[in-house]
Amino acid sequence: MNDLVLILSIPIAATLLAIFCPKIAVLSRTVSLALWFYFAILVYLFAPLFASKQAIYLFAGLSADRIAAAFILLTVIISASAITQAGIFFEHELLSENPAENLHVRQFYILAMLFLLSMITVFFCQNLGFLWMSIEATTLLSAGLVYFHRSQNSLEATWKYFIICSVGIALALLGVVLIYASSQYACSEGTLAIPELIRLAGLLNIPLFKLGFIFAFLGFATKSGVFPLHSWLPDAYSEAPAPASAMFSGALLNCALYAIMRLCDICRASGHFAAAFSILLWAGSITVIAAAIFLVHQHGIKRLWAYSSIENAGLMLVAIATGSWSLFLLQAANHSLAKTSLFLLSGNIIQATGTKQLKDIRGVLTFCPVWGVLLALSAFAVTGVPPFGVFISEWLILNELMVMGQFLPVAILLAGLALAFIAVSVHLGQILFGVPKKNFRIFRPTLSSLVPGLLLLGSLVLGFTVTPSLLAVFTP
Amino acid sequence: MISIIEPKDEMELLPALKQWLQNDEHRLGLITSLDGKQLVTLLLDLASRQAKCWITEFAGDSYRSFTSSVPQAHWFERALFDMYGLLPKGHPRLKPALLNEAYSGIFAPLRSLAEHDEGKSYERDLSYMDVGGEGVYEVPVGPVHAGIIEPGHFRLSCMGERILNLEIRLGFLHRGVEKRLTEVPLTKTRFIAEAVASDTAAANAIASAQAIESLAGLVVPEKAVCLRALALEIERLSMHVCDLGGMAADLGCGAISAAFSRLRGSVFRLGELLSGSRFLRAYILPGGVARDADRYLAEFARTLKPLRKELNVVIDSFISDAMVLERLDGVGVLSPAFAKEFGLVGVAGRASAVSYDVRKVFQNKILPEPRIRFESAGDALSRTKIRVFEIGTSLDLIEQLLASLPSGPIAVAAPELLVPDSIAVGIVEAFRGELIHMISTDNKGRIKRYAVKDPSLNNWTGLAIAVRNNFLADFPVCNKSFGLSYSGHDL
Amino acid sequence: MILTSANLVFIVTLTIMPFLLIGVIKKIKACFQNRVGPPVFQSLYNLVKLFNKDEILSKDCSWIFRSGPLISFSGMLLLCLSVPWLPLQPPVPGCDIFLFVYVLALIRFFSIISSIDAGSPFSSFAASREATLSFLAEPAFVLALVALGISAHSSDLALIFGQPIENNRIPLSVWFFSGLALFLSGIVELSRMPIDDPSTHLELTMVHEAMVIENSGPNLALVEWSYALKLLLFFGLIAQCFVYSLSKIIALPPLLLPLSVLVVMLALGCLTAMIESFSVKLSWGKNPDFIAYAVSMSLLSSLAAFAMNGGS
Amino acid sequence: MMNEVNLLTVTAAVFAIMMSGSGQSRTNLLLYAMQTFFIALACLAQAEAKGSPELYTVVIGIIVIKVLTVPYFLSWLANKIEARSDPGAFLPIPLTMHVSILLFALSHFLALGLPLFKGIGSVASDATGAISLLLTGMLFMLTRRFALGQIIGFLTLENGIFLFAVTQTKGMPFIIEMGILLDVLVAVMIGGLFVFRIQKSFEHIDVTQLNGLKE
Repeated sequence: MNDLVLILSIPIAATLLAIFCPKIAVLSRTVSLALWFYFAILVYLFAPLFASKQAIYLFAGLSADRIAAAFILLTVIISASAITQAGIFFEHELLSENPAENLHVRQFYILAMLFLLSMITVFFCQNLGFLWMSIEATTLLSAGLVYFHRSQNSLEATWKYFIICSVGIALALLGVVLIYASSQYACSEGTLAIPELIRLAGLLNIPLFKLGFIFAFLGFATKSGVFPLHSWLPDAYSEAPAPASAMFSGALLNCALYAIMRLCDICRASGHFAAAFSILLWAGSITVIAAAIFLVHQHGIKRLWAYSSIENAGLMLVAIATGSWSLFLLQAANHSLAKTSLFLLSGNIIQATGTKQLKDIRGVLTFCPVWGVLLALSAFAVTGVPPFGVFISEWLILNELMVMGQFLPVAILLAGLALAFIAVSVHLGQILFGVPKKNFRIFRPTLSSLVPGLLLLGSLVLGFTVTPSLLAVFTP
Repeated sequence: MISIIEPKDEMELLPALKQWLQNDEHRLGLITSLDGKQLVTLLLDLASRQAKCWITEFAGDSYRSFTSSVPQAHWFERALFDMYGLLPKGHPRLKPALLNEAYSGIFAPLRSLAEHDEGKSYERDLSYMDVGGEGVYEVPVGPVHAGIIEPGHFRLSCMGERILNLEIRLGFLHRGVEKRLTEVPLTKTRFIAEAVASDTAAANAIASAQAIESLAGLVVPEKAVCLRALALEIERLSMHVCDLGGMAADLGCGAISAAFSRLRGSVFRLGELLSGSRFLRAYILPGGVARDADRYLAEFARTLKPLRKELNVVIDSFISDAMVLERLDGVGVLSPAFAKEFGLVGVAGRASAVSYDVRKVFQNKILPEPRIRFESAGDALSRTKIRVFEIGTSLDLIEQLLASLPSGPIAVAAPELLVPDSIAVGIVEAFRGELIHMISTDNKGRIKRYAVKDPSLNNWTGLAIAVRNNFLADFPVCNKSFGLSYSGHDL
Repeated sequence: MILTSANLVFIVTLTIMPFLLIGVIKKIKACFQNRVGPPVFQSLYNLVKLFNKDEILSKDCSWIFRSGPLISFSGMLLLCLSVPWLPLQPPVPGCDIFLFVYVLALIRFFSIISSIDAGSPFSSFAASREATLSFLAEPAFVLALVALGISAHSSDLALIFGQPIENNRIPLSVWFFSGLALFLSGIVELSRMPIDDPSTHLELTMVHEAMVIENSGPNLALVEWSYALKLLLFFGLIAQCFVYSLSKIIALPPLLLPLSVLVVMLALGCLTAMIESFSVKLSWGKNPDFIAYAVSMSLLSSLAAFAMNGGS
Repeated sequence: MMNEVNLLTVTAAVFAIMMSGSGQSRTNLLLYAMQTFFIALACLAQAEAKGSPELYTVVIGIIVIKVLTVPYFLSWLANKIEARSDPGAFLPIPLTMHVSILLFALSHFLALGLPLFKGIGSVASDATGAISLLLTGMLFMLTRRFALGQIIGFLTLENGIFLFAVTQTKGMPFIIEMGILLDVLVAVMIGGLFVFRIQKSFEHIDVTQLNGLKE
């Protein structure tokens, strides 16, 4: 119970602060400090987990094992980084030509904190029903974040995000219901608790369970932007303010995929992983190649990274398909760190240039070398260039697939990754070089590069330190 | 009010009129003639609250038509041709407006007898517009209709169920009212005037009284002004309720229609309490009103309260019915541009973004100001909405008037002599819109010419345009939503 | 034809019920309008009055105009005698669904051409409207009957409706949806609100009333009478559908059946009156939307018929 | 008992079909409320059959939230933004109704053909009703022009899933049923808010015209 209070404390305190504190400067500093403090608390909370204990029990149906704890820490790091950067972002936003309203910024903080809380809840859920509800809650709470700019475009993006994800999540509910129905063959009352389902996996009604899995997968895949259910994602990522995009890409994506992973847990226990394996593998591979193809023709800088996120979602699906949760975690962590850095830097650049259009952003390297270098490094990190972490995880995934003898998906993935690398490099070249427009308004170049730089450093560290033995910690 | 008289040369009349109408604060009141030898153009200046008459003398029986440049003049020119045999040269479609086939070509009611003796004849073109094309057929409706309504002939050219063109022919109720008004003694004028259109009795009587009072230099006591306004609002209320009921009947909501009919009876009761006549007849006279209603005011207020409540219930159930809304939405659209061009007035005007309301401009300053609302969709729904809104306004005004009824005499002695050689106008916002009575006196102070412009005169054209491209079966709904008068038009 | 007690009931209801139905509808509508309304059998008195009146004929019309009402009356009478609109075996046996539909079509054809023959512009465009509406509504009507036929494995109306109540094998859903479809298409066929307002006086919006605008005297009486019979026929069929679907839930004694059909017919009259008091006549362009509901109901009915047939 | 549930679910599905045949926002909402009311009745019948006291609470929740609050809120919204009748997007609206009948037939075969529920004892036609609601809801979302219509379609779809959960399982855990209800309520409120914003910002709620972000 104490743990529950600890976990709830900081986000709720920050929400209350955002409700009652009209001063944005005070608010942003306090909230970002609080989040880093929150991170420290969580590390303290989860430390015993990695040392010995099996799971942290929170409340009925809410508990965290090691992998969940790792995801929670990752989510909090990403959110803390995004919120820290948001302080600078809004400072600039409030000084710009058509400044955001004070109230809207506070609403942003309120929603972001509740959104963070709902994402953390996702990882704690040990019950499919709760899992579904918290994923739905992430949609409902984050819709307001996309609408931050109050423009027609942001409204359109919000509406698409809201309606498509709601329908997707509704399908996931159908899946949950079907799984529940299948569990009634195993025990008379039926159950939605994941550990129970794993325990009874052998007794489930398999056709029903498979159907349920497919629907749940479809629902959560919509939420994670898997091709062809991705249409909302580039719009929402592109229209949301940069810190929110970073949270979407760095944290929310993981939530939905984590839910799929949870389903696979049950699947594996039931001994029918093969079907799920091929679904995930092919969905993932096709998503990777499709996203890579979309990457070639992009006009908006944030849409570019959005499609890159879709590509990485595909990779993570493949990672789940390999059955190695630690691989999934690794890929997720690497992607989140590098992508968050990218989105935050892009936010800086968009604020400085006043445009999201790739064709209008030129010569970043000239007018702000720090941003330019970091942007280039982050982009390379995301596309999997050594020595960054993504390279290691992608390599491990491909290696695993090769071991399994899945050569065609490997070929598709390789093609997709290569194409994505080329596309991103070409776009990157155009962003970095060339003659910048006159009216750039650079804003605190060093301070605004701090968080992305640190994230990038994290990615680099992951790239150097990950060893199979370290990964083994997460293998249940 | 006495209008300013300005002579205008025939050549400069049209440009001057065009320029006058360019200002949004200016309106064309009416165009007529005194004895067939001149044109009288009555103009209203809403900003300075003045009326102005341009008198254009011309020789012979014809003048240059304005219709092509000032479309709202076309009905006046047709009426002039009917009444005086004055030929507008270059009028695009000169058809009879006030007379029908029954009148022979040599008859022009307002011409003096001497001229008729000369044997002049005025060829009237009685043909209907021929709409060509394969599959186009004509549906003649009226003048005798299946229900108990006034006579009017509608020639609908249709393509399938769509109306391509509507030609309206009126004049079946021509009674020679204007002529008669110049013949009766002054004390009897008011009875004829309020019979111009009996559903607008109070408004007509007030307009007539206003014109006569201006010519006699009478100042009406404040109490009489308020009582008149009360009568006017009661009339508006009763007719709007009646029109809504008619609309409900046309849509097929029998129950709602019956409820409106019943409530209209209660409104009549208000009229009876005020004036002694359910139809507000013989109540308003030059100099004041005929009866002091002080004794009945308590009961008046008692009747009003439940009436308002019941009206709200019935109106709500009518206007918030999704099927009613759907049925009226987009039917009979009259665009604001057309409404402005044809000088629409009243409910139909306000539904098409013409915000003109006589009460805002010309009414006595001691009266409470009405709330005015206008819509810009111009369809049957917005006309109905305006009507509903005006019911609320009328009820408010009635309450305000009752609360602040001044004391004092209700009338001053009726006039016997009028100012010679002048023109006076009475302008009233009747329930259909701007109603004008214009009286011109001769050199002995007798009424020489009494012209009435009913609001329907402006609005009939609006109906003809609004029904285009609508379903044939929607015509009654369009017609009802305009709610125009036949007898007010056929003077 | 032997005068059995069943036939006696049949004949009595045939002569009284149509006027009663019309009277009840008018009475209830009047009630909603706070009026007393005409006497219940006013339409019967009107008929007598009309038969005693002279007939006025347009000089342009031919024998077709005169014969139209006659044909529709005799056709309607024939149908009433051969279709089991009370669940009693009709005096004239062997009425097939398709015969029924064709006789109705024949009647409609003659009433349309006779109204065109009158030469009045109103009756002509009303005829065109009538043709359009029945063209749209007929599929629903036929499909609903066919669905019943499929379930009953027979196209004989006497067999469909006249089956003994205990072992009636048409399922509830088919009865119910067919009943709804028949009711909705009946509203169209009988020119009632919200398709056509029978109490309107507006020439331009009328359908049925405008079609017969030129008829007068005995000619009009025949039209009115055949309309009354048509009302009886449709309400009879619809009422049976609902009674049979009710009988699937509550066990009805077979003897009560004719009585309950009559009661349901009157209830349908009340329903019609209520619809007519409170609904709004649809815009001409919205009529297909309304008829689509009738078609949907008949589709559902035939769907149910197929599904249940496959099951049994 | 089961037979009653069957009748109720099919009635709910028929209401959904009728709903898809109307372009009137108010009629849609009324029919949605009717449809949900019948789902609540089906739920009640299940509660009696299963003797589960928790289901009774769920029934009350459905009636309060989905039969009363949500349609009332949405019709208030429709009134406020004057979104009266939807012209329909890809199919004429009457045709939508006919397509949804075909979907009803399809769901009948799906319900028969799927490897479902043989062991539990519920009737397959309950699944027909539920699947039909789901498909009709989707069709509704696809064929409506108004953002409001999309919300109504989504609600119908959700009704289908809910009905499925109630009839094809032995009752979902109580807390989850209530959580779903609450989620729906919040989703409708947020959706309504955005519809209102769309109306204010674009001066229409035609979602087929929301294509500013297409590249």
